[in-house]
Amino acid sequence: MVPTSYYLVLSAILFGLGVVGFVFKRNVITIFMAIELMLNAVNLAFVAFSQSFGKLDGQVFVLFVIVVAAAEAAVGLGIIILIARQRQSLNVERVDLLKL
Amino acid sequence: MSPQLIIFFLLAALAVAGALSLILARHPIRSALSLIVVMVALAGLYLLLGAEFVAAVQIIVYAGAIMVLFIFVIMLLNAGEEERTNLSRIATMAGLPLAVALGGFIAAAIARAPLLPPSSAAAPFGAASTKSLATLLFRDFVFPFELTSFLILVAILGALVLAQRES
Amino acid sequence: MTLAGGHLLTILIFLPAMGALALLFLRGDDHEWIRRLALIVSLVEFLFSLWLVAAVPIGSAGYHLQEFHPWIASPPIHYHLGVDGISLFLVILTTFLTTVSILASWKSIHLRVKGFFAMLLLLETGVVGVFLSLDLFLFFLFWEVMLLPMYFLIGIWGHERRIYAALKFVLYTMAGSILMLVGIVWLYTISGTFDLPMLQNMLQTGFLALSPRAELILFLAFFLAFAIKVPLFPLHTWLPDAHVEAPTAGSILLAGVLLKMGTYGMIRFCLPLFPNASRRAAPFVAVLAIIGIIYGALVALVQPNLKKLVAYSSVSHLGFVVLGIFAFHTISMQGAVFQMLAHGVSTGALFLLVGMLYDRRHTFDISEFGGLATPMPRLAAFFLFVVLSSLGLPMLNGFVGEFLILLGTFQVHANWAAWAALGVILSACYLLWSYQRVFFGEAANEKNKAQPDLSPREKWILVTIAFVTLWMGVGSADFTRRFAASCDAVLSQMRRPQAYEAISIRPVNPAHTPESPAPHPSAISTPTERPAR
Amino acid sequence: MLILTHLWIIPLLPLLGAAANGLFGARWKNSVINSVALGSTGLSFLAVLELLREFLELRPEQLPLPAQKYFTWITAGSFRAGFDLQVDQLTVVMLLVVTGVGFLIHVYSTGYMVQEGGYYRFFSYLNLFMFFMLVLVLAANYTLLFVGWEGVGLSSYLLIGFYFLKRSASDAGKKAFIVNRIGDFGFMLGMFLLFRTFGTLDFAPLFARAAPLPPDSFGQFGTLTVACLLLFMGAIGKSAQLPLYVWLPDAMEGPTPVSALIHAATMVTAGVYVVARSHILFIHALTAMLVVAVVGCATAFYAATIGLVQNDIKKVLAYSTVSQLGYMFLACGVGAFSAGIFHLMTHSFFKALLFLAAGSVIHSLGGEQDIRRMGGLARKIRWTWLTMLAATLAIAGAPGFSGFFSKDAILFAAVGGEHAGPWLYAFGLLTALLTSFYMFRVIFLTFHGKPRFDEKHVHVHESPKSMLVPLAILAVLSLAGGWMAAPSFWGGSDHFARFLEPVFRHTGAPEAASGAATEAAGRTLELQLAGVAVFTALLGFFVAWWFYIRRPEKPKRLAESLRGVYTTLLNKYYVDELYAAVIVRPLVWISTTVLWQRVDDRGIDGAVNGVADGATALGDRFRRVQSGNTRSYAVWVVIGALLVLFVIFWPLLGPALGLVHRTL
Amino acid sequence: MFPPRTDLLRVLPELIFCAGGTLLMLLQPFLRNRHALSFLALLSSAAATASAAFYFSPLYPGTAFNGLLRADGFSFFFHVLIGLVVFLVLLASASYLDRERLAPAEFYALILFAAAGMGVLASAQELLTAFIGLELSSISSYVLAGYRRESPRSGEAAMKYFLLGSFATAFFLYGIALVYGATRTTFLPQMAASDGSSTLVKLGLALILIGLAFKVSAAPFQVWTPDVYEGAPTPVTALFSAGPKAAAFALLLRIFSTAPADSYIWFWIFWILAALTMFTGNLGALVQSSVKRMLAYSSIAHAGYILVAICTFAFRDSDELNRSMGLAAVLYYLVAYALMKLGAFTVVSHLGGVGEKNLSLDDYAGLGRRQPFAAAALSLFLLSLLGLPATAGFFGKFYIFKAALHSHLVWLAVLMAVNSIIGAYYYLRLIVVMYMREPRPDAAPATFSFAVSLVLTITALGTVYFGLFPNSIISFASQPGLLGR
Repeated sequence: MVPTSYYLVLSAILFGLGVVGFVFKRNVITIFMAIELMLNAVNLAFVAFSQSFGKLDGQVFVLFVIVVAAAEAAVGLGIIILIARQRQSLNVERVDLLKL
Repeated sequence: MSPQLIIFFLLAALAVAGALSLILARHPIRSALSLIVVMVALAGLYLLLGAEFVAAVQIIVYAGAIMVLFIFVIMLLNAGEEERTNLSRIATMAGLPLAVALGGFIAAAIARAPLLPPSSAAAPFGAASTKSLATLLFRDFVFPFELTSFLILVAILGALVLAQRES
Repeated sequence: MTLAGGHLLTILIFLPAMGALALLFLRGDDHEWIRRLALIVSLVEFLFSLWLVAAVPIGSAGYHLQEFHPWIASPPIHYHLGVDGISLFLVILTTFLTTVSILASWKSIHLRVKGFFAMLLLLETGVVGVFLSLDLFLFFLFWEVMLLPMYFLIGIWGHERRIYAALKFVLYTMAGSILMLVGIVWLYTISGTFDLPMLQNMLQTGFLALSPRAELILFLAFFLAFAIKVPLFPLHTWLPDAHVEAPTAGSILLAGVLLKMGTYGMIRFCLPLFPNASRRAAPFVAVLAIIGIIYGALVALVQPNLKKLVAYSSVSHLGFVVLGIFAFHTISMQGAVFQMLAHGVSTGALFLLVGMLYDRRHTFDISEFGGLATPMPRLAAFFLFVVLSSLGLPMLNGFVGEFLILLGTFQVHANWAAWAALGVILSACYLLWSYQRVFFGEAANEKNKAQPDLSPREKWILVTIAFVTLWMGVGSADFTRRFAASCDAVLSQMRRPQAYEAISIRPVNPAHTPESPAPHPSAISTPTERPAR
Repeated sequence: MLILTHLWIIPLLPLLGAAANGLFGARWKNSVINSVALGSTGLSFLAVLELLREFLELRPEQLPLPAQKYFTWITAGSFRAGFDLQVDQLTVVMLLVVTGVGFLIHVYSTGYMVQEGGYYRFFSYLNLFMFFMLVLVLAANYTLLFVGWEGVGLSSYLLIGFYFLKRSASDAGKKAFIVNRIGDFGFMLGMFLLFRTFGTLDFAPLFARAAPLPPDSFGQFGTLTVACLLLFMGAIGKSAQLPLYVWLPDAMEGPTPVSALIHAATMVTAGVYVVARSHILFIHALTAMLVVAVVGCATAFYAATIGLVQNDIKKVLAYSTVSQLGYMFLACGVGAFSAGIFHLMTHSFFKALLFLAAGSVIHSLGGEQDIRRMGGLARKIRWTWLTMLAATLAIAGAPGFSGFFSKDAILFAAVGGEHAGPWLYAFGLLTALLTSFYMFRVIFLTFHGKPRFDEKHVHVHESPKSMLVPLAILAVLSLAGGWMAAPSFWGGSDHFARFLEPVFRHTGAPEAASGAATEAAGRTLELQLAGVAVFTALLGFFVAWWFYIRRPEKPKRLAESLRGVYTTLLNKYYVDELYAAVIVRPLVWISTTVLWQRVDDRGIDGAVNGVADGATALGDRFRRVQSGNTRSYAVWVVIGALLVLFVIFWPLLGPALGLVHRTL
Repeated sequence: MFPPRTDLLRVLPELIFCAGGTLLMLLQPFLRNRHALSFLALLSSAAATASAAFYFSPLYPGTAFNGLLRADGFSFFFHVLIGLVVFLVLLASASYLDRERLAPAEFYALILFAAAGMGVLASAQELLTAFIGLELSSISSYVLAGYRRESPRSGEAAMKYFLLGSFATAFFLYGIALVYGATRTTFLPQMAASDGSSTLVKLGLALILIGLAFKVSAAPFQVWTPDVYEGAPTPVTALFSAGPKAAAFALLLRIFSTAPADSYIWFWIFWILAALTMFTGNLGALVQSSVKRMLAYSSIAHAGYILVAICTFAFRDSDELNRSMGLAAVLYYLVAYALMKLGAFTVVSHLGGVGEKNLSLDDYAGLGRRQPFAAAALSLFLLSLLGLPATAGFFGKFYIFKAALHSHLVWLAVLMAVNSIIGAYYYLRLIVVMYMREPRPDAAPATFSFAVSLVLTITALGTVYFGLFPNSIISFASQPGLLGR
């Protein structure tokens, strides 16, 4: 048996890498991917807990999260397309009309 | 070391490597592919945890549908290599250490946290689990489930509104 | 409670607001009727306020004509009004000066006339409300609401740097008052009520006792707001700017009434509610007041701008009032109240006259004037009259207040009075010097030679003011009699059962020389020779 | 008992006159103004005469009369100031002087001022002055006395600045008021202290409570000493003593009748009156008495030295007034209050006369005031010359003239009085010498010798009757006025001292308290002293005669040989300059540069605006966070997350914050 | 398995919102008449608001859907508030959409869906359900922010909102996961019994807090707010400032009133967040030259004030009275704040002109004379935001002061007072510009449609009414057990 805490630490590491990715990446799409990575990390935690407790609700949550991620992806990519059309660039640092 | 543990470590390593690759890759396509690797690794872990249904959904919906959407958009926009600008002073100077610190903090806290004892009923879920999953989803959580339908409606609507060409 | 169906105070507060509302229905370019309506409203208001005199019997310290209606359930806030000897005359002063300032603006306001008079009337509502509220919350409400019309009066109808001055005025005042709000709410959380009489009662009976620290902080929260309003040195710098930039009517009301709200607040709230803290703070407050007296006078002395000069003189004069209050002596307290009224009339009149000069010459610069006594002897005469009342000539109103303040203060703190009395010398210096520069000598500037003397309207305003000035100076007892009991009540509320014994307090009883040690006790050596009171 | 029971009539009449002339005079003819002004003062004078008659008829047990309380003017707590009038012997004397001399000067003014603009204004002010002066002497408490005290100051201000187009006149008026205010500062504090000590400011109870107290011994600064010194500070201001005398010479900017009435005969003596009125307090304060005497004596001498070299006829008289007031204080200081008051009265006669005569001279020369441009006027304006000579003799102390008796009494008191001292006498005597000299200098330069004015252009003419009649009356008073007080050994009846005795009986003044044995010795001494005084006066006369008639070139040479002394005296010891340099200018400089510009503008306002600017600058920094770059924002979110986690998980933080909370 | 009637009744507002949105989508191709669409949207929002009245029927209060939701006074309050906000926003946006030539149907539908999400947030008793509600409102918001597609600013706002919002959502979600792991449940009532000092609970709640702090724009999570508020179409900004924020606060209150939180520490977090937020918002607003952006900063500041009240919730000595006072203060403030912010943004949106060009302070010069009613209304809202007595904003501050001082949070109250002064400066500056400066010669008057005037009238009257008679709200908000555990 793999201890639950292993899964949790892995999930934390993935979550942290997502944060790092968000901060580090410049391309809007990859930044969004970093968010997806974070959501995946959460899913892992849910499933791990679910298994540990012997309750299925954790898995239900994962399904919800995946749906939400899908919805976010649709809207997010729509926004990215909009941005790309307006700026001809996907670099998030170049999108800074609104500031100060 | 039990085989499960070995598989766990392999998959974990794969997932972390995928995540690192996602971060380090310059081309978005590579990042996307790396993310798919992560997802697949996670699907493997789900199997290891006995959550077959989730693992399947992970592969089909996540890796299959969502990531395809990503790649589609990358292609559509013809996104090239990432431009590593450093226009944000604070992100350049402190971004990485702080993000690492945050992740490390969370990981360390979790690693040191005493966990609740595993439930005595913590039997592997088995095949019956998908059915009970359905019961849970359509009875106990029917409200959020229905709500997600509107969420998807909104997503469609949003994508439509945002991405449609100027009339 | 038969006066005006028992709602006289409500009428007094809201009549001007109704007037302002009625003004909105007049055509904007019908200046004549706008002025007339405003004047009529203010006159009616003035007459109503005179009615109050009948309601406050001589020698009675309590609140009269009280109106008490629940307003807000949680926290319990009441629409609680009442008038006593102290607020009585302040209300009358307000209504009087509002009428005066409406008349003063008769010809000098051409832009947005309707708004101007509406603002004046709204201001009156706010100020009268402040003086008549017996609920801390209600008081605060009027206190803040009053800011707005003044803000607009300065900001829209003021002179060149009006925006700066208006903002400064409001921000300064708000800085203090928001802390007062914190204080009020805190006091509520301790006591469970906003009702002033109830609070006084609770403190008197010892039902409510504040810890020394809490009392001091609360005192400071209230005091700061009032001190800014007064203004007490070193919080005064908004005043010169506000005065210089305000239109004449604004200056009259600002100096005449608004500043009094600060000192009124000290008497009404700081002393009765926080007596021990007041005593602890008194030496510091007195020092600031004395600095203000001397400092204000010295700075006034060298002002090249006539209006600024009068503004600084207000700093000096109000320093007397604060000193009188914080001497905790019945004579000085009554003197302080009287000085509030006297200063209101005389400084209001000074600003009125300065405004008249401005109407003619469009400047406040003293060096631009000179020799004006020749073309306008009447104005010069009235100006001199007002100057004399302001510098405290006996038989005019300014003297009585200053004299009583100093006399009372001397009974308990001879050195305070001695320092403060320097202000009496200095006020003569700056007033006479400026008067000389404005009115005496040959008219060197061509523009000064052919200025018209007083118009009948101006003359009658001034005659009225002169009459009041003289009356207050000669018949001051008519006034002090009516608020003496209230002043004593304030002081007696300070002598309640001690919550703590940290500070020993000198008895504030006058004339009992043995208790209040004279600086040279050798003069009276044997107890048998103590003079009777 | 018409007037005795209705004292208010006396001051009210002039007040009505002032009000009528002030409000409506602008539209009236001069004759109407005259009748109002003269009528009111004249009636007032008549009322005083009636008062005198009624007063003398009183039986001794009816005295002292209680104060008449008309209405309460100020009341607060235990303090009450009423409009209370009282009359006693001292008041009667003062009333007579004020209304009598005042009336005469009113009469004189109708002639003197006839050419001037603002005629109505002048008389209005003059009547106003009468009102306040009468209030001052009739007042039954210090507060009301202070009303008169300040009121006469106001009238003085208005009248000095009567020619307000002239800068110097308005300056002088302002100066007079302000310097007086400095004195009033002390006076007010004195009142406060008295109230604190005795619980009242009404004369009768206050003095009754003070009388039985043991006096402060010498050098002891008890309450009474301090109170007396403070009151005396007021007297110094009002009566132009060192160091506050500076306003009086400048006050000569006013019309000459004003100088005569206010700045010679009446107002300036108010200080003496107050000291005399408060004598019960003063005799309880030996130190204060000494101060009074020394200040009086020093002023007398000091002002006389300046008077020696002044060239403006009115200035000479002004310094002479200062000097003579010093005499009066000297008298009071040595305990001879009645002598002081006596001198006050005689001085008011002859000094008013001197001023009026000088006014007549000026009038006749068309406004010339410099005695260097006069001379030889004796023939041309004979009446003026005669009357002025009479006054000069009086002030110089020629035997038989009024000044002789009063000055003699003072000098005698300075030697033999209770608090006497040889130095006081010596300087008093020296002053008498100087007085005699400078007064005759004026007489000689003005009326004798060759005319030094341009006779072609200046048409010298005698003044009209309205001016000469008052001169004549005053001359008679200067001549005869002294006899009513002449001590018995001069053949007089000593009426004056006897009359005042009830007032001053506490003082133990030599006139009243000398026993039979000492009386004989006192007479011898007094005779000797009188001899010395007459000799001094003669000496002064001869020196003046020598300098200005016999050897007119001498003074110039003397001035050259003693240039330093001369210029110092001519420039009045540079006191005005000193005050300007030490007080006025530093004050203005400090107010402008330090207080206004530094403290107010830069300090306080700078701090206020600095806080506002600081907030704006801080806001500007805060908005930098909002760089527009999403990555930065992400970092901020991370920072926030770390902050939250840090607060929660740092084990020491919780207790530490708890500690902070407790201490706050 | 059809849910029982009571369950449906208890989510009736959400159902109506969603139905309205769906209907709009369906009818959109067939209805050419914009007015009809507007009417439909308004009708559904009004009906949803009205349906909240069912909370007073005898069937209530109670839980629905197996305890996922809870219909009680608290959720009633928020449903009415959100319903009104949405109604007013819809009312005000019709003419805006006309002017900017934007498609109305999708806009309305998105707003209605967002409203449904907010409604769920207000009554959720289970974290996952809350999460879905949050996402429903957030995703709609992302789209709405970018609704002016041709404007780069709008797109940028959408992008920033989306990226950062999702980022924060991830934290929120991770927090849920950890709490679930620590307590074996995501149901708030069941969670309460758990050990609050366990690391996982603390960590999970901290992450949840981070997510919600982002939504209520508490500093330092406020970074997105100015940009998004400025870039979004102004009616949407109005919605953002009033709706989702209120809903997020509702959730925050739900969670932290029931969660097994060691309040001693949470108190300090809220303390720090409140102080930081107030200062950031006010100091930032101080230096703005765009009115819209200034108002954005000012909403940050106001979130700070609300956080002050929330502090009393977590105060270590908190008793029932403290909590109920704090809760009442928060609720009242949200109403007042919604009224004045809606009003202010509505004025701004209609003075902006085509393409929202006229947003700078200079464009407001002399407004008092050009458009006296708009200026008067805006002044009223500004004064209310400033906290002048006799306006709703004043009582808002007053109740917060009261709650704070009752919990002895003297220094926080003083900080809030200081902030009020800073705030006064920039609000007054705008008034100065409107009344005391000369108008620009080329300034064109904006016309206000009937609907917009109605919105302004309602908000203005509400601001004054609740400024004089706060009783109704306060007595409702301070009833005991409003937010039952």
